[in-house]
Amino acid sequence: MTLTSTPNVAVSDVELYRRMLVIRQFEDAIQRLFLDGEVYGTTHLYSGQEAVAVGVASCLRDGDRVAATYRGHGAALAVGVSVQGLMDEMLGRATGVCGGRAGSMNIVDLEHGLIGCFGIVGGSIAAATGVALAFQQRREPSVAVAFFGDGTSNQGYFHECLNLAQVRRLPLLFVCENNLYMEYTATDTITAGAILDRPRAMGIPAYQVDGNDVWAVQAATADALGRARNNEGPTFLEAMTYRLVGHSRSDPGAYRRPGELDAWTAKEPVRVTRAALLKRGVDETEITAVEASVTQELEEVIARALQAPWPDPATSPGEFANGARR
Amino acid sequence: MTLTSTPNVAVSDVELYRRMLVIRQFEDAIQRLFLDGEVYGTTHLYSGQEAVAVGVASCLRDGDRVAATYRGHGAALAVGVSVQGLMDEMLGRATGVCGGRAGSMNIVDLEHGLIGCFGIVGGSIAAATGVALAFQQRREPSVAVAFFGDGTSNQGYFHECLNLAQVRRLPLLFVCENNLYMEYTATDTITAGAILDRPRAMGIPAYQVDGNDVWAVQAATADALGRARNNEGPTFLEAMTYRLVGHSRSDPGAYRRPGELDAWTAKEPVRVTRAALLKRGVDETEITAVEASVTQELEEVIARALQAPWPDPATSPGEFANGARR
Amino acid sequence: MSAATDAAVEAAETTIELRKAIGLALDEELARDERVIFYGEDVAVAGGVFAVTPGLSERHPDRVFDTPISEMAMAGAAFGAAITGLRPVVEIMFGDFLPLAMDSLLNQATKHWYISDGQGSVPLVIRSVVGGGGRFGAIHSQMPIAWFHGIPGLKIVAPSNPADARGLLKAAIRDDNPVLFFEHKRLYTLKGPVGDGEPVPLGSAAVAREGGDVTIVTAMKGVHDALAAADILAADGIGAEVIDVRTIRPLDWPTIERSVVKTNRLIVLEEGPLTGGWAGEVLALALERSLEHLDHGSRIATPNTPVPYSPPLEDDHFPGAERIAALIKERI
Amino acid sequence: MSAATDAAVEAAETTIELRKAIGLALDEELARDERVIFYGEDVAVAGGVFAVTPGLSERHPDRVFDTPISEMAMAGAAFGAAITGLRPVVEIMFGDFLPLAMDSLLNQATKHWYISDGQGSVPLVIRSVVGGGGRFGAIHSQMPIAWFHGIPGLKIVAPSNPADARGLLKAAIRDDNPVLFFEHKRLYTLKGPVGDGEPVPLGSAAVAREGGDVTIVTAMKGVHDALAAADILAADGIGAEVIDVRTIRPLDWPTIERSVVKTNRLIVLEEGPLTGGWAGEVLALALERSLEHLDHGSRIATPNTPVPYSPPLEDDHFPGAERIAALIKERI
Ligand SMILES: Cc1ncc(C[n+]2csc(CCOP(=O)(O)OP(=O)(O)O)c2C)c(N)n1
Ligand SMILES: Cc1ncc(C[n+]2csc(CCOP(=O)(O)OP(=O)(O)O)c2C)c(N)n1
Ligand SMILES: [Mg+2]
Ligand SMILES: [Mg+2]
Repeated sequence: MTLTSTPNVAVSDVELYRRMLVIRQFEDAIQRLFLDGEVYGTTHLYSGQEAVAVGVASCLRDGDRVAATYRGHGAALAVGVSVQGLMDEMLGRATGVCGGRAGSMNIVDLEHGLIGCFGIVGGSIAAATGVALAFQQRREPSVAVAFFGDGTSNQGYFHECLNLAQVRRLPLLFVCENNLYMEYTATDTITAGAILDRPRAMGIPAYQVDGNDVWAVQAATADALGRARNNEGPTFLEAMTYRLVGHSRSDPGAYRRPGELDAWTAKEPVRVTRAALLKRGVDETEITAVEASVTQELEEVIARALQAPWPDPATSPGEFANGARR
Repeated sequence: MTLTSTPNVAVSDVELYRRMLVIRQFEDAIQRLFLDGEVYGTTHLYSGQEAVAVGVASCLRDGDRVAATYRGHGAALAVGVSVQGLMDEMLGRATGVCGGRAGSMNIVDLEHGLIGCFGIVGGSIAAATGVALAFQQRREPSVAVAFFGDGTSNQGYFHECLNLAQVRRLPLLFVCENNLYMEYTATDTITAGAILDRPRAMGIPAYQVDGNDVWAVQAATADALGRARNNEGPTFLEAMTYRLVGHSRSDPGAYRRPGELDAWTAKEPVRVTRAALLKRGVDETEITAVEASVTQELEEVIARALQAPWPDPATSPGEFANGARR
Repeated sequence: MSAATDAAVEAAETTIELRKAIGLALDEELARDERVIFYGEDVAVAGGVFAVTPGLSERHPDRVFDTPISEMAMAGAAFGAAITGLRPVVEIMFGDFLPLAMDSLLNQATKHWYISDGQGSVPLVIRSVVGGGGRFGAIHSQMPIAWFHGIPGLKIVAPSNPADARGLLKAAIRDDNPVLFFEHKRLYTLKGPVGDGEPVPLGSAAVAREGGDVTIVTAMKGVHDALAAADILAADGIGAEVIDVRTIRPLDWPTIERSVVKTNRLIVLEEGPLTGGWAGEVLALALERSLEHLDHGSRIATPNTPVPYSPPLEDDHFPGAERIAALIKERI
Repeated sequence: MSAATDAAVEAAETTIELRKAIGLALDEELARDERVIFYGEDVAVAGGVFAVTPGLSERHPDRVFDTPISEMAMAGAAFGAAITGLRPVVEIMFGDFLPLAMDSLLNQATKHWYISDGQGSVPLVIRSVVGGGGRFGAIHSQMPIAWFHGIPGLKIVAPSNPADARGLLKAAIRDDNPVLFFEHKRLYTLKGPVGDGEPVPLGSAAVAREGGDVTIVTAMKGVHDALAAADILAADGIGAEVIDVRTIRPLDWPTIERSVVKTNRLIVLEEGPLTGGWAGEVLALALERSLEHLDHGSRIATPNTPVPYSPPLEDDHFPGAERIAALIKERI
């Protein structure tokens, strides 16, 4: 059983949990590997927000496409990018999903519907808007999903694309992951009014969901995708969540309000989902078996990644495309 | 009595009318001169929207600053730019307010508080935001005014600057002149929701006014300026109006809905204001005297402009500034 | 020659305005390939503010549409649409507005092919009207080439006549890479043969006039100024060879080199501020690759200031044929 | 020399990291002139994502503040503030994001002086971190000089060491024109003398090393690579003169020319894609003005592709001292 096997079909509760756990453990591994000098530059981890990507992706079908951000490992794994391919990419290896050319902030995996992890705040929104335009033009019942953060709601792309999407009734789902901060600044201190009122001012159906509740995210997403496939236009979800780790590897973390991290740790999605599974009657041995298998999978993935070959500069795709290379 | 004499003090009703008339006749003259080959390139006339600029400007004080658009003759004249200087600029003469270097779309007259007529849609908003920032930083009780059109509400600057202005409670007045069209496209066909709901989503006080009623504009402006001077932050006015002429000189005009032009012509501000003056008991002879004097002023202005010297390329201010030249 | 070929040749020689040639190329590509879409501000119902695209939205109602004033979204959406199987053509009305569309071109469209390690290409075209001489003032008269010239993965097309405009636009639309397609406002009403309608390969220069004494490399309106200057020079017995680069990037260096080897003197005529323009790139290549053949190399460009409005100022800003000829005589 | 002067000289030789030198210059200018304000994303409370500006908001609480992620508004507002009596310094975090701030720089800030016919100047500075080698991938490793190089009225500053960074930033803040101030991420922790704190005039190059056989013109991190390459060349008996241009625009051509007249061989080393970069401008000037002195002129730059992430790919992308030395030996 791999993460990639079932993103587009009905997903069991345990499988949702497993996917969240893969992301969490992946991010923990990246953090370690970064400190070991095996991952380079900078990384923006998704730890704490897993329920959003997993909940959204669990509703997607083949043909749907996702635009994620520099904080994109979660979305990538959730849509089915190979754990090995992503890990190899983080380690800069030739076997990485982008041959080592992209790195953490720029992953693309078209085969799994991931059109990009956009390093420019707002870039994911614009790109997804164009994907939705293509779907609509081709009368294809697919949906584009744009992931982005709370801080992104103050940027030009956000405004222009929401308007364009609504005017043209594009099949588009805006997923605003509100983790309260843009980097080290509390978003409410630099944002006028409530984010949700912005799509609403344009007549876009807009809902807040508990972003740590994978089923809540799933339900809201299913609804929105139905509307989109039905030519009813875009939907905006604000998923309330929290980043348990630093914004990026150099984050001082001093900005967190007292008690905030503890409060959110208590309701962090992996823990919450595990508890819910037990409450829903899932046998704890099944859960621990899944946990053990994820841990083992990650260990194997890391071991293979560390042995994977480095890319050769001579394999550059070059400046200009001439059809798709692979 | 010139237009420039009183923009910053209480303005009589007749004077308001006179200013509107100056603008209308100025624009009519530009149209003629354009056809005569004396004005070049393109022009965007303000005919039909006069009550907005005149109403707003009648409330301004020395030190306040205005950012206008490529459709800027009205705002320029309303804040007190010399009719002669503006006309000379249109004719490309050395005696123009920018020495002939700017032309219709780019007028600057700092002495009269006009920081620019911005050729880029949204540019006026950003510039005025910075002016307001400077006023606030210097604890100066002045206000910045941004003029822009309905179509501009779909652009990135609009969104980013509204947010920044509200977050920092900048002394800023947004004047959205809603003339129903962005060039040849009806704005409601490419705009999601009502424009006013956008500032409101950010908590910015936002009001619609009859943009053809100079007193309504004046009242709303006075209110907004009071708030701004009182450190209460920005206000957004949507002034409903109509452009009686083409968007620019090459406008086919085919987009107007049937009967629309007639309906708006019936309530165009010069006509409406004249009728109101009579109703308010102003003697018609006083009005006709004003009309005659404006006509004569414009004739003299044009005659002088046509005799004014051409600029000499050797007088270029050059690439780089070193302090202000004049 | 068969009657059919005759007819084709005759058809190709029908004259047409450059703006009509562009409308024609768009129409042909929209008809040929249903992946092509075209959008912009006032391009559909109104047919474009320079009347370049009238009728297209009637003939291709689902694939030609008007947008809000949202240049960031328009360019960003073109990227998303291009990687999802369409071939979008976007009009950003004036080239002066292109900075608003630049981020997604620079950071998405031209990077996707490389950073995805060749997973997908990005076939999109952005068209804009550019250039001075129209009395439009500083913010509607610029030549944006310099701002985009240093972006790997971006092709830049700059036609000088109707047939090239048609053929180059078709090639641009069929190209698998992001392409900036510039249309000079002073050339829109220029008439010339409509051409055979075949795509003109991007990266192939044309020798617009042969001559043995000096090479003038230029593009767009510069070609016409250079040809007129060449006439003047010819009267003085100086043979000027005029090369129309047609695409700025990729640049057809071999055609330039052949000429420089022959004339030993290189003038690059650029509409745009002297410093940081594409003429500098041509001189740099000449220095790097043909130093031994060079007796002279220099640029004729516009001053390092904004474009002024007033006629005498604007006319002075842009060197015309006489000034160009005089400068060349002075220098070589 | 007096004791006071001694102390000043000693103080100037205190070493400091480049990022600290920038923070120091900002602090000094904020203290010196209350018209100076400084804003950006995470620059105030957090002190900047590269820890360049810690403490500034405590020391100048009213004039240093954090903004939303609104690059268009930040740059546009800087223009409005600059013409209303302030001297804003804005941090656009990564240079890669500068296209979002470009429109107002290009169409407002750099045009106002000229189109207003000299009514008012626009004293603003935009600071950004730039450059590769940090494993940040294609969208956080670019060198934006090429995108802005062709804009009249804009100054572009590119320091290579702490003292210059401090002096140039002070000059930039005191300058009456829009200035782009670039900080190389690989130089932030470089240590060097803090300097005397005097402004370094914009447009004056520095000869970083003297030599008689070849001139290497470069900037920023390139200076360090060139100096290391010069060491290697010296071992082979080749004397390389290294010129640190310090500002790309205006460019100090006389200093370059003096060197070229001496060495007859010119190499321009640019971090940034070969095509359309500022190195081309330097070669063009050399060809136009010093052809008779030139035995060789060429560029060493980075490939025409995005910057890759993986260490072996990124290391290959940027030529180091050895490769630079080898290329120079090969070419001259
Ligand atoms: C246009 C742009 N400006 C600034 C940045 C630097 N930056 C990277 S992430 C980030 C914060 C984004 O905040 P938010 O949208 O809330 O997303 P989060 O990181 O919290 O997931 C910033 C400012 C950027 N990448 N792009
Ligand atoms: C960024 C930008 N995009 C497009 C244009 C071209 N343009 C000039 S005016 C205009 C319409 C603006 O409409 P609106 O805001 O309603 O103002 P109005 O002209 O009606 O006063 C457009 C699209 C421009 N000047 N700037
Ligand atoms: Mg956030
Ligand atoms: Mg309008």
